Amino acid sequence: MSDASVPAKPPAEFLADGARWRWAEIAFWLAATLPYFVAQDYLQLAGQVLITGLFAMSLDLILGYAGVVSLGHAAFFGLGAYACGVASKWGWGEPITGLLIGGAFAGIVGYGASFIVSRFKGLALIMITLGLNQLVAEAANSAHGLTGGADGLQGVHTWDLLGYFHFDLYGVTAFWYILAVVFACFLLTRRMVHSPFGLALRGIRENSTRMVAIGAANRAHIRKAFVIAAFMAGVAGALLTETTETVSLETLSFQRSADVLVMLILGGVGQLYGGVVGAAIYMVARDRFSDVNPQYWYFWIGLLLIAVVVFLPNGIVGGLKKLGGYLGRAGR
Amino acid sequence: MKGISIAMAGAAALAASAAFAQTPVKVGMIVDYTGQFADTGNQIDNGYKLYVKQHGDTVAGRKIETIRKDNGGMQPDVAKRLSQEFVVRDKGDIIAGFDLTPNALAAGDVSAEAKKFMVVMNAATSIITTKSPYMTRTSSTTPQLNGALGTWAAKNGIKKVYTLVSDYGPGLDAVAAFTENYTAAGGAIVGAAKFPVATLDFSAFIQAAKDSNPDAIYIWTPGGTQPAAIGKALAERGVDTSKVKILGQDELTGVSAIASMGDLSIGIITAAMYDFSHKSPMNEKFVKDFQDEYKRMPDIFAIGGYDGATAIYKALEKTGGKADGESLIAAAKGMTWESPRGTILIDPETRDIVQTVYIRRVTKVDGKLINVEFDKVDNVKDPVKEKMKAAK
Amino acid sequence: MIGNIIGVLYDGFAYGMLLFLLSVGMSVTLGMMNFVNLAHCAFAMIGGFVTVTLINNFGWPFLATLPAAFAAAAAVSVVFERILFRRFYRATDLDQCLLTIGVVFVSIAAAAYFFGTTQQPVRLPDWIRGVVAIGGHNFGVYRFFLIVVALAITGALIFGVEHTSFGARVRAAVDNQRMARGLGINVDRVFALTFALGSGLAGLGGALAIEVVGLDPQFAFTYLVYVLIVVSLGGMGSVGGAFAAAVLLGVSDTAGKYYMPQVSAFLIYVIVVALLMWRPLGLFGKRHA
Amino acid sequence: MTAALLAKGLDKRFGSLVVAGGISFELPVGERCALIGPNGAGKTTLINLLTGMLTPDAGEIVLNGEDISRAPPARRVRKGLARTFQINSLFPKLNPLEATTLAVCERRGETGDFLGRLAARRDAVDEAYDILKSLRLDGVCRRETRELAYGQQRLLEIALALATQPKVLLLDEPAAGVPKEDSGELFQVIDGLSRQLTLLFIEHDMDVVFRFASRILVMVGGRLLLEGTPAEIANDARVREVYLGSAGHG
Repeated sequence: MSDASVPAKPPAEFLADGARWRWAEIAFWLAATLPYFVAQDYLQLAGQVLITGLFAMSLDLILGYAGVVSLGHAAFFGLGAYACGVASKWGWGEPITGLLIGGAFAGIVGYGASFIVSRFKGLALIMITLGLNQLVAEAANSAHGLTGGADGLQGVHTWDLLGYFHFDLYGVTAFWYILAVVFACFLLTRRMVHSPFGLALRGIRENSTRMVAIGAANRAHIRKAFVIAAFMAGVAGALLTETTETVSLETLSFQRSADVLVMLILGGVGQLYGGVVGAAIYMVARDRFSDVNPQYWYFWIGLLLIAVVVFLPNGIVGGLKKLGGYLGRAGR
Repeated sequence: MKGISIAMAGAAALAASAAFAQTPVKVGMIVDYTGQFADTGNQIDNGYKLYVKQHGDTVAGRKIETIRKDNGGMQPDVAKRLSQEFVVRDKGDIIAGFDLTPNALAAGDVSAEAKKFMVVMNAATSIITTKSPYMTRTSSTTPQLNGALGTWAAKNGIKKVYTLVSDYGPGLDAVAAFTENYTAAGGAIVGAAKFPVATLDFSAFIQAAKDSNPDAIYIWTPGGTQPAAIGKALAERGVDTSKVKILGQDELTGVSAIASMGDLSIGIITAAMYDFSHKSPMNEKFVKDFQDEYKRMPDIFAIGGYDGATAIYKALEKTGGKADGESLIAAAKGMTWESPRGTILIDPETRDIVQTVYIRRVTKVDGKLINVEFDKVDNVKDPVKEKMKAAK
Repeated sequence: MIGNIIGVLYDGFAYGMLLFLLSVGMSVTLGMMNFVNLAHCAFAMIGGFVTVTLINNFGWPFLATLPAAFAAAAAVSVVFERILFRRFYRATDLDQCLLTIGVVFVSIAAAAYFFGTTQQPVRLPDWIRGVVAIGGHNFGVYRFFLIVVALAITGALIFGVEHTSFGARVRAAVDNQRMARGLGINVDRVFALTFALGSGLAGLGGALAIEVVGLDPQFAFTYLVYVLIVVSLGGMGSVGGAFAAAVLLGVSDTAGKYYMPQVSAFLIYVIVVALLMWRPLGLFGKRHA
Repeated sequence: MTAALLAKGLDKRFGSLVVAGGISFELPVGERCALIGPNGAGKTTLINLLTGMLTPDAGEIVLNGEDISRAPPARRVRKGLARTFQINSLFPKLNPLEATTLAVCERRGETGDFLGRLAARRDAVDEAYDILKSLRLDGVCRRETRELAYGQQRLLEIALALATQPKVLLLDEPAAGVPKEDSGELFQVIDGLSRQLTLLFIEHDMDVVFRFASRILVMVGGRLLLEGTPAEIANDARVREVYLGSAGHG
């Protein structure tokens, strides 16, 4: 197709193309419901994969779209988890408002942090986010009275969803609830990626100097993205609290920050689906490997990561897209 | 939804009991096989495996099938999922393992809801067993050991103690239990410090403790790298264990801790429920078998796993192979047996172990460093639950 | 209390020296070669396990194992560099992270498989474990040994980079690869040797660390954070910066534990955040053209 | 009538190196001013000072009567001072339409909208498209920037600057790297820009400078040597000596 044959439709339509739903996307979300129909035994795993996927997606918003590398994103996941858990312990276990409590708390803290984060980049940014994360984790550890310290928060109880659906042992309610929340957050993210704001974030990632030269308020954009990402991470943390009725210091740990970064890069950065796909591949692989080999599964996961870098430099989603491109051309 | 799920669980249990003669009893071993606490998890499993090896994998006509799952660290959400999956996906019967408190607490919910027998083999916070009425514990609780140590210290001429503990739940429980019993029996605390969980170099803490001139320094640390690092700091700061006593819980002078401390560990006094040097024919056989199998010494984690397996086998024998939570916990309550650590009893009220706490001192015997038992406190119950009972 | 300042400084300085040995190689590979090697501490771990094995299974004296630890870590790292890492010098930072984290995972599993999950016990000769009392203060001999080794290496490194032809080639290769190639410098080999040197020092650090902080398969991960802190605070690629940052971290961590145990866990991270906010490129960082 | 852009006594030094020394000049509205000087004369530095990417040690910058000396770079752009880069500084993975729309939306303050669809901003997209069309980039506006021909990327540099609706546009060697035969065409496009727009452009090709500039500033060693009309500059002995002499002509 030659560029001269650009049709006479209004230019805005050109930009609408990118935002259009693809068949592969619809298939992806339909496939996300499959655990319920074909693998009921794996609902708990599927639920936690989705939660981690949401967490990774929130990281992608700042890393993949605004180019802010954070090694401290678990701080917001954990803050959301604790806020929701503490509310539940104090007698408010309603799940949907619980999510908002978790998200809002993480978002407010994220707002404060955003003033620091938006000023730095590179290794300094990575280490500052890591440092802030560790400070939050230590604070939570010190506040035994509020958080339960290393034993984890006790007394979390989630009410029935909409007053009717009990969170059952089989994870059926939890699965559908998580899927619905994650999908809603995905829609929000997708919308955002294709909004003027999303375009500005991509601009910052691509070339922040040039953004300044077209008059963009980069820091304000980054702050906003950071707050939204913190909110979504908080929602993911709250989801974990509600569906497992546990909260521990691990939700705030450096380990979790690093894991989610690994999953996101594995799935593919800045491609909308990278987070969810990366979380799914990583966690399912971990589940299978550790089932076969509980002591040495790290070995196989390590090999998987190396293989992905060697063979799929843009992560799994990037690789699939490329593959799709080849197939598409071959089919023509 | 609730009704349905309970009915389903019930139906599953019914189906299981009808066909139990043919089907194996499934035990889900959920511990940390990887990560910071991997050694603990692996030793628990070693103890468990040894018992199964010694006694065969069939009990009361039913085969024991063990499904191993890696908790991978302090991750209660994972612990909960793994135990749910074990119950739902694997149709498991007995939830076992648990080296860490948060993980055990989270799995306790599953035990309670699914009515599954659960055997905690290490996690030591008192409240764990209150999470599920189907749960027992074959290790010890932190206050049990440290409370006993506090009483013993006050009665044995130690007048001033400086306490130094890891700044998280178990450490705080330990120092609270120690301090309470110690001061109640007339001792004085001359200083107290908490060190961060991730501390790797202890020289500054030890120096501060030494500077307060106590009769003894009480130290509590979880296992891992820390005991060895503390030992090194003690030696380096010139703490003479014949003048300033070092008191602690078993982990402080664990096998690998002593090995890396060398002679520096001589004189450290610890309270423990078990040590491989315990003198009894049963323990000697246990240690020999363990060494043959794993080329290393058993430790408190291994004994927790070993006695956990014992509890499972003996309870199944009593129920004639019935593996539902109600029957097994009923069978387990009040059960008593001879363990390598001595005779122990599952308290029918708290489902925790009632046992002897040994007071040991690291001594060189035939060129080897051993925790030599020189005193003991018999029939120790978990003090926290005693208090809870008294409060009612 | 005042008297102990000397002791705290001494201990902190020694701890800092350990951190320096572990970190300096990563600072060089990151700053000069632009390669994010998160597997750096895995190479340090190799050094540790070599020392443990040689002492416990072959009865080598401790001192003799140190060159072996250096050599083993350097050799293994150079194999990785030639086969794997070299191909990713131009990849994105994120891909480099994923690749080297993969190597860390593999190394943790391999260490657990071959050596078990237990803390590795090592008995050092008594002369090095002792304490010398000078003016009422106790000074650990081992720490003195650490300080001497680290200072000697720092001196050699600075001299090597500034005053030898190899150092000149490294600087040239790093400043401008294309021009260096034009001058007939074998850039590949220079990079490989630099990489091996950095990893070898980490291996030496790993061997020396056992006595202070122990060794188990998690080492590759546990120390990564400390190493990253030293590298970022010092400024990427700066040997002197890494030295200063390691001393700062070692002393402040030790002093924090001694004087303010209640807040010491916060202290180093407060320092990290505050220092980097003040100097984002680190104490001795230079802006890369 | 106030000047479109006024600089007064701009100073900047890095250590002992003076990169800008007491630079003062004034650009009337609609002026097409060329900034010339040998390599290292400090021309790009001057642009960086004017746009705020470097902070001057002393001096004042006034844009349409408003002192912008303290304003951060992005605010200067929003007040109407835009620039292009000597070495392409674009958004490699955005297409020209996206990139230009982004600049338009930034100017209109629409980029804060994170829930609306970009495609719904018809006015902004149309405006961006028109700019691209005027620069003959409409045909490639859906290709990723990194795939464009070099000359097209140079034009996109200008398009992005235009999208900010500048009153003063600073062009840093717009034809850098473009073959000589094409650079005339590029300057034709530049020359066709609105007469309300004030231009300051750095250029080495004296043919181009004398053809398109209405005024010329000559910089040497961080200082303004002289300014004047093309005719005055061409006949100045000093210029011949320091600039034309050293840089050669053609």
